[in-house]
Amino acid sequence: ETIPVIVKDTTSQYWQVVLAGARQAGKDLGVSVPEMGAQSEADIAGQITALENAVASNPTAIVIAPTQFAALGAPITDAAQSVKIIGIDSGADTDAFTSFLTTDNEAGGKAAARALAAAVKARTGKAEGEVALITALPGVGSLDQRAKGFKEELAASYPGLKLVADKVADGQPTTGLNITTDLLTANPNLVGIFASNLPMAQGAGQAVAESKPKNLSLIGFDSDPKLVQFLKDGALAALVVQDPYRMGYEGIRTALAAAKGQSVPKNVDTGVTVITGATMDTPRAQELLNPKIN
Amino acid sequence: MGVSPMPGGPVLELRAVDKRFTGTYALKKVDLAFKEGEIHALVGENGAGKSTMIKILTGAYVRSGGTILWRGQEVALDTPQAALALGINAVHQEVVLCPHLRVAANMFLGDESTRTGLLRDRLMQRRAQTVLDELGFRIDAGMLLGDLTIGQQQLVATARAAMRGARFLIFDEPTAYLTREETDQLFRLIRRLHQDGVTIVYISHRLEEIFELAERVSVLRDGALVATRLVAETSTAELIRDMVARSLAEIHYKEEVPKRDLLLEVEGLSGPGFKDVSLTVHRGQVVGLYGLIGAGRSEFVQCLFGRTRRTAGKATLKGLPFHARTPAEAIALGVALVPESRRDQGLCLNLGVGFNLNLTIFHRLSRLGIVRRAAERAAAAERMSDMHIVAAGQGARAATLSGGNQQKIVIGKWLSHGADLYIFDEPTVGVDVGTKLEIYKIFARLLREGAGIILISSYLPEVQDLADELLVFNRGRLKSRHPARAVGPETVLKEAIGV
Amino acid sequence: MSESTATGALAGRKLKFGFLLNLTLLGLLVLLWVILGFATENFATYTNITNLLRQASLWAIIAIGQTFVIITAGIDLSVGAVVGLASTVVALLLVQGWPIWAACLVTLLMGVLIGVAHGFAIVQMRLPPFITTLATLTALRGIGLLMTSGQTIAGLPSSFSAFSRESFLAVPNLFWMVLLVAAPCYLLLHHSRLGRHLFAVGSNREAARLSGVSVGRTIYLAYIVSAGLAALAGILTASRIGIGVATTGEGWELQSVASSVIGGASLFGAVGSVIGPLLGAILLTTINNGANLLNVNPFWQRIITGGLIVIIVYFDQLRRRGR
Amino acid sequence: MSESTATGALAGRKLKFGFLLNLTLLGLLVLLWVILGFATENFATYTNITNLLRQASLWAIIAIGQTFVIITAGIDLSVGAVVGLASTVVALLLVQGWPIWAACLVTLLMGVLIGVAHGFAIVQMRLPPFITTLATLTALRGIGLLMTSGQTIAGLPSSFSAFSRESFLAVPNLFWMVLLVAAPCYLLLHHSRLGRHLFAVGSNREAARLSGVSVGRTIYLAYIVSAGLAALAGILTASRIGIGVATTGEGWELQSVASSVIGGASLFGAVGSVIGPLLGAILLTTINNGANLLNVNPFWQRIITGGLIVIIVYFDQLRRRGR
Ligand SMILES: Nc1ncnc2c1ncn2[C@@H]1O[C@H](COP(=O)(O)OP(=O)(O)OP(=O)(O)O)[C@@H](O)[C@H]1O
Ligand SMILES: Nc1ncnc2c1ncn2[C@@H]1O[C@H](COP(=O)(O)OP(=O)(O)OP(=O)(O)O)[C@@H](O)[C@H]1O
Ligand SMILES: [Mg+2]
Ligand SMILES: [Mg+2]
Repeated sequence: ETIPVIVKDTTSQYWQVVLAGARQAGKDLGVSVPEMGAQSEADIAGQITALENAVASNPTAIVIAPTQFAALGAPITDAAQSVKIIGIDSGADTDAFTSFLTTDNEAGGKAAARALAAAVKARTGKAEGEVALITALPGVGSLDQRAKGFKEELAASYPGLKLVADKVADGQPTTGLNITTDLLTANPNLVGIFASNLPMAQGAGQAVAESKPKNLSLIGFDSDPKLVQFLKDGALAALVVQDPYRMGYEGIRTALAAAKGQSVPKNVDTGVTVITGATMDTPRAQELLNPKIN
Repeated sequence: MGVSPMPGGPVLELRAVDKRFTGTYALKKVDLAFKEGEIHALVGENGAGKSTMIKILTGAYVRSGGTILWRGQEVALDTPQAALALGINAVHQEVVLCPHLRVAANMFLGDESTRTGLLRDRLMQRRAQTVLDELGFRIDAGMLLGDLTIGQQQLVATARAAMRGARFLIFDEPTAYLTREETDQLFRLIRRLHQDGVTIVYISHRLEEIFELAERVSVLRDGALVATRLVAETSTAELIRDMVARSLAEIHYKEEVPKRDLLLEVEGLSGPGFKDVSLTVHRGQVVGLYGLIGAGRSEFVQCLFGRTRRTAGKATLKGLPFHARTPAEAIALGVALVPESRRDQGLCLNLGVGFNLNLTIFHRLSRLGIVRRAAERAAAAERMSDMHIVAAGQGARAATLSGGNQQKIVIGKWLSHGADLYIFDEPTVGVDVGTKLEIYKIFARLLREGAGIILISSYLPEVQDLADELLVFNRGRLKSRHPARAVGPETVLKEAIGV
Repeated sequence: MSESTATGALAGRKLKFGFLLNLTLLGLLVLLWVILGFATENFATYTNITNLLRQASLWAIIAIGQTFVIITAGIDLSVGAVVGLASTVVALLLVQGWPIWAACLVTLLMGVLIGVAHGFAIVQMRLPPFITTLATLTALRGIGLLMTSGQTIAGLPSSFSAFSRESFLAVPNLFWMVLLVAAPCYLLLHHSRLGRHLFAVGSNREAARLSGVSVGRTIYLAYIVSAGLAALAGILTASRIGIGVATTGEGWELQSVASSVIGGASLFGAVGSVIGPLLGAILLTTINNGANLLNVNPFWQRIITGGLIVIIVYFDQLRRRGR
Repeated sequence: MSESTATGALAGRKLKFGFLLNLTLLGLLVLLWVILGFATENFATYTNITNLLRQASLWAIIAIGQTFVIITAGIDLSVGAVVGLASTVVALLLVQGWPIWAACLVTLLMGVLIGVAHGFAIVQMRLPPFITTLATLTALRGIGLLMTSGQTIAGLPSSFSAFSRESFLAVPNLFWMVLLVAAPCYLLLHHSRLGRHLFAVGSNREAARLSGVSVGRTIYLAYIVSAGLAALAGILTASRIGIGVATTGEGWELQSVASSVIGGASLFGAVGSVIGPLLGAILLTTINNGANLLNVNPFWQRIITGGLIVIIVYFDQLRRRGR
């Protein structure tokens, strides 16, 4: 039995954790799990290609994390006519998913805004001042949703926090680093930055660790050992983390169950968790921060 | 054959040397011995294999078969380094130097002088300048090679070969772009090297030069060695017979065509490199331009042809004002230019012979923008046989042709196109005697058909023979004009050099 | 252009390599297909082959345009950005209710204008093609992102998206588009006067100019074809992914140059064909497709792709050199 | 090739443009700095200038290496991938407890070996540089990802990361590295035999060969310098971001070529310098830095970058043509 898992970008840490979960599920359940995906989250056509290739190989079921909501809709609907499709991580414009396990990225952005406000308040006494947002790449669905959630929550609940810079980089941690140093130079009064994915948090964290601005709180999204270190050192105020490992694992398990005709839940929210320096030593936080990868 | 060289014994010996290119033999079982210290001339028609032999001797090509002996020892001679190590140097037919480097850097290329690993540029420049000055070549060693005219580049190549202290020096048509003055300087150089005991191989299509310089002469035909003769015991006629296996009545050929109505009138034209030039060309007339290297002849005709901007003066062609801003305009008005540098300005080297020949007439060969293959082939085939262009076929890349055959293509494409005024800038450079005759006949044909010709040549006998009127250029200005055959070479030379 | 094969002399060598040397790129491609057909269950199925053709189509179209530019000894790094911009423009127009034909026409026209701008910078301002098109690559992406505020444009008419999913006579529409493009391009490049001039300009600009070729116009033509075809590829991309995204087509510039060079074009100009980039694009797609079907680890997939490119181009060069 | 200056005739024109034409790239850069100094509060601060230099350093180092290759009429598309691979390799070694000097040495050696591999493919196998380095670009990324399973490598010794943060004599260490690289590269390129041969090979390969220049060795040298410097940039990147990431340096290949060409190098070979790419890299960085300080919308930023590149190269070309 074969259940391919198609992720958005095989080269990023986050998706490697998803794949690790899927791999473990494959081992536990005795199915083969080919790992596929595009080479950048912006490569929509590449993911459609991967999906078509997966369908062509006559699999038992397919697990996919759609790169883009509208674009993957029709291809998934098409594919679902011949094989059961399980969606993970992000949505697509289709009702053909047999089951759907996601992080709500908009909710993630909102959680980040709340975490930022709390951190700013803890540091300066009030949730007020200038804040900035750094997005890794333009045109990536999940990042756009995080940005949207973040801005909405700021506007709705924290009128004192003013978004003064909304930057879009090129996906490179070095660019995240450069943008952050420039932001700190241009806006000495900055109290908060939200770096909305892993490479941006890596770069921004490094810049903050270097210059140690007094009043700045930095919020990252997703995690790796470096960010955990930053969290420990206080360069990062908080991390918003998803549960990619579980998404991968449950994706495969659900797919197998669905293929065998068992009934599976239509929607599962795998949720986001905010982890701060204070909460990082709890067992759940440790599980999320240090997923076992093989 | 002794191990130690006898004076006058063979220094370099080819035994059954072959060179094959895809499909064709460029050299066939050539046996030839060059004696220590002699001046040995090599002659033959275009494509006979002269340059190929030189390239084998300098390690530029690897031979396909046969052996080469250097002072009796068999040598591999498979890389340029191997040849240079033996002291074999050459001035190649096509200038092979680096246009982006300075003259001095080119002269020292591969043999740079350094101290603690760093280049001694000033020293090299001084030395290079000294050599150039000693040879009487008026070239600044600090110039970029690419800024020199092709003739000057040829002089740099010559100076470089002389400077390298070679023991075996090859000149492949060194005088092709040189005027009599520079040719004399070159000959003085060659004689001096000869006295120093350097063995010299000299290739030229100008047979009188061979009689002036060489001791022995070898004739190649179709890649095979036909004969080696003592210069003192042979004649032009005999050499030509060896080369072409038929006898040519005459080398210089001029048909008297009556001068007709006025075709081109230029008044006070100035542009980059020349100033205040006035002349007239009539239909049926050849106007010859003579001058030293850098005298401004090429610059003048290129400006006329719309390649460069004119800064003053006016011209009329066929009675109408003539001011071409691009070559395309000049061509449309009935002017054709055969440029002096076939590699840089004349040929698409990595495209086919047929393509190059048809480049000017694709509009005629096409219907509704689509080129008719059959017409294309037919036109190229006709031109190739008309001009006796030797090539592996229409598809053979122009780069693979011998120098003379390349020149025929550059001329051929304009014959296909047709024009009222033809400008030939050094048209017979690197062209063998037979072909030269053909080109002269072409001139006559064009004149009879009512065209006018401007002929630039650094080969004074040629201009004097062919031109009706001879204009002498000196440092960018028109110095004098004569009825061509009414003036002595000494006068012309003096005017060309005159300060 | 073509070089004849050596005769006789190298027979010993030929025997050893003979079977490989006579393979052209097409041969290598077929070989790869046969191997994949045997190695995997699903390669040689109708679904997979149509998928493969669909995937190759977009790359093939821009690679053909790129080849026109490369033949003039230039390079067009903006094709990927033009794809992205065209996909946004056509999507924006369609969403605003323009009829499909009009939206496509306007988008193609935009492509042509971009080509004209390239021509102007290269011919009139005498900028190097590499810098010109690198600058437009950057700027056009910015324009696309600005027009959409970085958002994707969804809600295209379903008939528009359906086009790229459907087939005609069992061949995917997208591949029909390739053929529709390749045929006139073939005529233009190999059988027309303008095509001859492209080669002449690429081989020796000065000689071409002195022979009366309008060098400027020829260069304009090359960049217009390239940008126009990239715009077409952008429209088809929008149809294929059902949305307009300004960032789509990232990295396609290098892919298209690679397809073209694998297909035998030389970056020094005057060497290239229409069939070459087509085969090059199919080859690159086949490598991806095969690796997916063979379930090769995506990291290994890159290593293998790199290796295969080297090997294939090496053998193709050997053949070309005719020894 | 190069064109000599016209005298007299164009005087009128000269007067009009005179003040612009005498500006070199350096002049344009200074102009940009002055404008930014007035337009923003923070540009002309010590912190910002050191930041800017730090940011420019990595690009400058690979751009210098790229220039060596470009001078031989080649191109090295793999530099970005080498940066990524080197950052992973040095990080992996450091995490395993190797001393810093040993880890750096091994990584640099790896860079040299990559250069040798490029030389082999280009000289011995006679593959086009574009294809060769595109293939290694793909493959090296794969190798880096494979070595790390796509993970980032954290936990580098703090003294290693500190290096790129610190300054010496008020100049950031990273920029000292640039100077440390530029000085020998300058000597090598402009004052050594090998450098002379690089230009000769790029200008006329056949002429160089016939003059006894070892063309193969010269080409090896260029690619070794390029890959070696890219590996150095990779080490410095790891130090700067404090982690090893196989995908870092993506797109830097085009940035480095752009820096080099903006700095006056020609992709047709034989034209280029060491100072050129340095200025080119600083220029590109200044544009980014300035846009960030001015808080320009990131999409506009791309458009402005594209526009500025065209304008600057245009004026630089005007000056170069000397009219
Ligand atoms: N690289 C090559 N590839 C294929 N054929 C070649 C190549 N070089 C030379 N030839 C062929 O070899 C033959 C001899 O050419 P070569 O240049 O030696 O003639 P040549 O005697 O020097 O003539 P010319 O007087 O015109 O310079 C010609 O037929 C030419 O086409
Ligand atoms: N663009 C230019 N601006 C100013 N002077 C130039 C320019 N191009 C060439 N020259 C100079 O003009 C002079 C005339 O060169 P030209 O090539 O016309 O001479 P020529 O008489 O044809 O000699 P040759 O036998 O070398 O062809 C040379 O000294 C050359 O350096
Ligand atoms: Mg010859
Ligand atoms: Mg001349």
